[in-house]
Amino acid sequence: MYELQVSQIFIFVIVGFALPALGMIGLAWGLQNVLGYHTPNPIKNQPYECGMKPLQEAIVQFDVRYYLYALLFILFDIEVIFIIPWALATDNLKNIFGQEALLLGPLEILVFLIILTFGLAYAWKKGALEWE
Amino acid sequence: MEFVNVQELVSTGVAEALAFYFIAALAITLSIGVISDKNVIRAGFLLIGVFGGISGLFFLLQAQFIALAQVMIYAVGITLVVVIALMLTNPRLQNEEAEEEAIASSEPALLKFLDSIRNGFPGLVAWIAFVTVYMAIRSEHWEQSTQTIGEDNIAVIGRALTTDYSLPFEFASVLLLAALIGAIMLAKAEKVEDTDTPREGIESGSN
Amino acid sequence: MSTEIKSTELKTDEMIINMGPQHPATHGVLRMLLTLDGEFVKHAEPVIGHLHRAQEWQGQNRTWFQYQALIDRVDYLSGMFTSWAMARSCEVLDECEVPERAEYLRVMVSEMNRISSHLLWLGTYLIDLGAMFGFPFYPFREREKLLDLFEEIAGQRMMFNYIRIGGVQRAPNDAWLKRLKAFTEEFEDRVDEYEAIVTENPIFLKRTKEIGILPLSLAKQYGVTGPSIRASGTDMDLRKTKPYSVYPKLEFDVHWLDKPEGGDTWDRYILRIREMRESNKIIKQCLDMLPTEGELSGKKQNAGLRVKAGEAFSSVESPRGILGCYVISDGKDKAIRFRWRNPSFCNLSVLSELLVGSPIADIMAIFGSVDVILPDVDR
Amino acid sequence: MAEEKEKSIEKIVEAPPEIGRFGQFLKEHGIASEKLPDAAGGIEVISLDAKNLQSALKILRSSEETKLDLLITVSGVDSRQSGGTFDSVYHLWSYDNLNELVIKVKIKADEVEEDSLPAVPSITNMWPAANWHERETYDLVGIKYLGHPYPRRILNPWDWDGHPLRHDYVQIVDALNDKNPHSFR
Amino acid sequence: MNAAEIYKLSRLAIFWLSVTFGAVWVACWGVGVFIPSLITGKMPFLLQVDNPSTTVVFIADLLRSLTPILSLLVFIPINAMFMVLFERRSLALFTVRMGPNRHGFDGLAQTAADAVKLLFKEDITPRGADAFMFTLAPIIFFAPSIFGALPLLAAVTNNHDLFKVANLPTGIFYILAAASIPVVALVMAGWASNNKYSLVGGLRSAAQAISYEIPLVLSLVTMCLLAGTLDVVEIVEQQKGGILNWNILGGGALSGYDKLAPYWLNLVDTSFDTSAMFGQFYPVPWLSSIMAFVLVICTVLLFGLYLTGACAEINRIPFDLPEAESELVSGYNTEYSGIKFAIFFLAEFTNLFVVSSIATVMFLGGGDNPIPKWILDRLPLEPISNALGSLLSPLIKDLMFIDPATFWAAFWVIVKVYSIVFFAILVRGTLPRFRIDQLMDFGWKRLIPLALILFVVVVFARTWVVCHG
Repeated sequence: MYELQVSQIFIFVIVGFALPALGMIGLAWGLQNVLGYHTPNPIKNQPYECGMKPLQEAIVQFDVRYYLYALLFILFDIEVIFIIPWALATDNLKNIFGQEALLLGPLEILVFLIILTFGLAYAWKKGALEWE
Repeated sequence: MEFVNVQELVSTGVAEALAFYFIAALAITLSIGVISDKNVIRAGFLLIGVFGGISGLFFLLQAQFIALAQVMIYAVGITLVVVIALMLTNPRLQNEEAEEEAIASSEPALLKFLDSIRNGFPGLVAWIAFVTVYMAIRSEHWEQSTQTIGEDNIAVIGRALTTDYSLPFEFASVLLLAALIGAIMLAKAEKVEDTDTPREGIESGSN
Repeated sequence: MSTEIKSTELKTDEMIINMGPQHPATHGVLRMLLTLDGEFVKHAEPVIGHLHRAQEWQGQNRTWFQYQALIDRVDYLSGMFTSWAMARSCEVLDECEVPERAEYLRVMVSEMNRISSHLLWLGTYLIDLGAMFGFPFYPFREREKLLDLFEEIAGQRMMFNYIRIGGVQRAPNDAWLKRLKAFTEEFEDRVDEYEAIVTENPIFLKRTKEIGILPLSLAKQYGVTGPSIRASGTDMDLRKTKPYSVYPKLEFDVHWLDKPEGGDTWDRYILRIREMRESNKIIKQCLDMLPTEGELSGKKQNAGLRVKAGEAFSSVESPRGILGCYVISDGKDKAIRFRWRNPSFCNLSVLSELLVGSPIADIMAIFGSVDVILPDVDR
Repeated sequence: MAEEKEKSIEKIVEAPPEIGRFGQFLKEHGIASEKLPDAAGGIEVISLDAKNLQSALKILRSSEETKLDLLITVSGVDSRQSGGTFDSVYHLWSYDNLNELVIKVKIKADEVEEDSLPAVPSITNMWPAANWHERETYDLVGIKYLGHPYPRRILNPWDWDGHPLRHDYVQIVDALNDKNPHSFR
Repeated sequence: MNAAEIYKLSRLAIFWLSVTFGAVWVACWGVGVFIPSLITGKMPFLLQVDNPSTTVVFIADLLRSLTPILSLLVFIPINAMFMVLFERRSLALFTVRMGPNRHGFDGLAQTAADAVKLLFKEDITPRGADAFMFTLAPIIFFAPSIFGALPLLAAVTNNHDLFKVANLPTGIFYILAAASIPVVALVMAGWASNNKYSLVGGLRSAAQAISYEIPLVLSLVTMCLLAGTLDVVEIVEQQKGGILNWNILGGGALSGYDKLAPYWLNLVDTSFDTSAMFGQFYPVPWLSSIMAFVLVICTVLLFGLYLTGACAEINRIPFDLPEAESELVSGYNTEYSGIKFAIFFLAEFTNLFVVSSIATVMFLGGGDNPIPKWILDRLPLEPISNALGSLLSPLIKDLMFIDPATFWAAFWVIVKVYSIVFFAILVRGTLPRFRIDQLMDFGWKRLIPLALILFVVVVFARTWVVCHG
């Protein structure tokens, strides 16, 4: 059953990508070429800039701000991914009376999060979260 | 309503093998695309395919957790960081490089040879690294595990994290903290004030 | 690789971008040339003229009677005021008496027009802020009622041609007055409604507070008038400072904010809201004081309309500021020169100063808050 | 009707001899001005030499007495038919008091050389508001403002021929149906 | 409110919902049940085959296993058409306008006409655009909405046999991973268009989506912590039995009260000793009760957090900055036209549906009816259902026409999902748009700390309460 699901998902992923691709090829190229809808010309193909000729190429050396957010995102994403297996080990969370472990699991994740919260606080203080 | 035949087909491993070769071919093609594409940003975007393929391989190995983490962190996060970082590069530099190449091709033979050595050096290092890793993998005798994988293997990881590996788990957070501080230090480096040249007037009727 | 990274290495290119003329949010056809550093404006330059209809040229080439039907189109949202400015110029020049009843009617319809103009501004301003489908149509609901009233009294919903040289075009009937009265009675509640949705909305506050600050000195240099400058710390309103028509007989307040360091976009918003309430008050008073009998026009309305020779400049307080009309006549059937002083034209020129340093997202918030009508700019 | 017209034309010709309030003020500060007939409503109109414009405006604007700090418009008038001049007209108001003044700078049309435009000093350095007004006057009436930071057309396309508000303007090209032969568009 | 307009809106909703789900049902039943049964001879009165050949059985199985993806393929376009029309008419209702009311009967076919128009529009690739990436971007944007939502299918159809196969043990994690992919496509679209507005829009969307993904994921992980599993079918299973068991109310923290309520209300045998049972759920009575209510507050907040994050993730107002038309014209899809634009459009509305379904499954009990079981038991429903059952039995038994369990589950899911969709439209009809820096501030300085705090509180509160997991 388990193997079946995985291979099924695999098929779904392929279908998911193939379908819009095929649809686009079929409709955008096939249909439009057959019906003669595809009549590009220089003015039509000009990138849209509110009706004026673009003054400059669009691809320029761009902003540094997004970069920092992306870095922070990866770090927090890794953190979340560490949390997930921990959260699923429900033994961690049995009430204290049924277990000898005495809140060990919660305390562990608390320490983990506190250390990372320092990171967030540092970023906050350093102005890394400001959109200057 | 049992799925007799489809399941049989899958469990024979034929489909699995086919899927493996398909994904592996995809990942390798795309990674070659990544290193050979002239346009760095497009090369960055191709990374999503490479990481996606690797994630597919993990899926086939039934390591769903790692496969999905691969998608979330690498295929999305790392790709975005790489692409955004590449947008910080100057697109005009590529054209300049092409010009430099054109100049280089008119140089004397000896210089050209030295240049080719210089340019080939990173490739050489990569090859050496690849061969080393390959040899290491081949020299190890890998046993085939007969253990079946439980459906709650993520919970198993979680349990391990709280019992046997709780210290590494905490260290992971310290590592993340260090990485975070490092990232902020790098990106928020002291800014030197621009000495801006006065703006040239834009012709209002220029087109 | 540490703190020694020079920002020159990671410097971003300037991006020069056209915003408009065909942009969904530029209220018509304004073109702005923006030089961006990342998402922030380094330099902004409004480029106008896309909507130029040669209104001044037409003034020189049309008879007085023809031209007075055209000028509502200068500022199509407040046509009463353009008509009134021209009528006043010509009347001053002509030394022509305007009957009292006509004056009351003029004040009444103009204030109605001020309300309808501000209502439209309110709706579109919220669209500028991204409340694309929600609130904008509530002001339009009230505006619709006003336009119905205009349609009945002037025969037109926007290009009224109601205020004529010497008086007004026609008198309202009792049913009309009754409807207007009903409108004024419920309008106060409607404004409360808008305020309940908008004024204290946290996102609205975030988007409008502390942006687009227009210091008083800068505003004076650029000749900014109307609610935009009253938000920055002067009480200049022609209805009070240089009273005309029957305004001296009416009781109303001119709202302004004592903020020499500059009013932000929210201040400009709140002033317009308050102005609508004041206009409503004025209409109520006019309804009470309007003479039931009397002349409507001090001048005959026909194709032979002439204005005495000489020159005159008269202005009215339009919803956007001082709307002036400079007219030179030689007594013949056409004017020598018509020159319009449009509030939008002057208010728009300050935009290049206001926008510098603000992010792209604020461009429309600031631009919308100075309330510019492009036909009024380009004529 | 005809009598009336006669009378009103006379009104323009007959300049009242005495000097006005602002004329007196300028005279005290050593700037000569000429009193023109009042505009309707009794607003004082004075005429200045082009060379005196900047200094006069500076005084009128900064002095506590006049404080004419609101530049309403700068307009150009082609009055070659009536007076043989191009007028650059400045309407000045005050934000704080009720002062009003109209200043005219008259450039004699016959002193302007062929193929060149009448020139008046720009006041953009004093009032940024004048920037667009002067550009518009240049565009439509064809008066050049010396020292203007950006002396381009503003309302008409940049390659437009002629100045439409001059009384002798003839549109060379049908703008809707024909293309301007000089256009680079 | 205008009664006639509300009537028109509900008529529209009922019409399109029946079209949408009717089509899906016909496709699923036809391919998953009818044809396989027909060719393998399981249709009792149509065709009798004693021993179907292996090929025939294989084909039948293949058809059945393709049912989930087929249902999505049928569902996505029709649903998008419905949602666009629904949104337009609802907004018209909120803003005292008419809305589309021409095409078809009173505007019912408006979006169908739009769709046809879009498919036949010319496909333009702007000059200087990277044609390959320009074409790839909509594909990458759209694909996750097809394969990403699959595990939900099993959950919302009450684990129907045909959809069982779509379920995964890592269900919600899989959905989240798939849902994070489209961001890359937006940046790709923005970059490949060679248009400044697109570029800024694409990068903005990246910054926004990655900032709001963390609180979004954290809120769902917290719910998984309460449930003890990532499997969406299991999560729905846990929540069965009425509103008190739903995850939005403490993730099962109230299930003790739910169980004991009939005893306290003297609906059943009063001699039952409730305190012992209470102790099972709430080990330290007073502390556990407090903690149960702390959990309730936390989960309600988490629900809000999820909705906020989801709104930002799928670029809905007030977080629709990547395509803020008053700034960026249309953001990343400015240059797109024809079929490529249609694919972007389709995926956006599908994403709205998917995030609403996730909210339904994770917080609102999936296909569970809101009435607590102990009330439902006391209602005289049995005779009615028996009568209906005997009436419909030929359909159910022989043709396998309707499966009552699936039908009611799907019904409640539809009600809940479209309520959330309606709420999203209402928000769109009311709020202005944030500015990008305010948006990032809100994400990083408010939502992420809030999510972390809620997580820790839930972790500790849960140790005193017996929850589902």
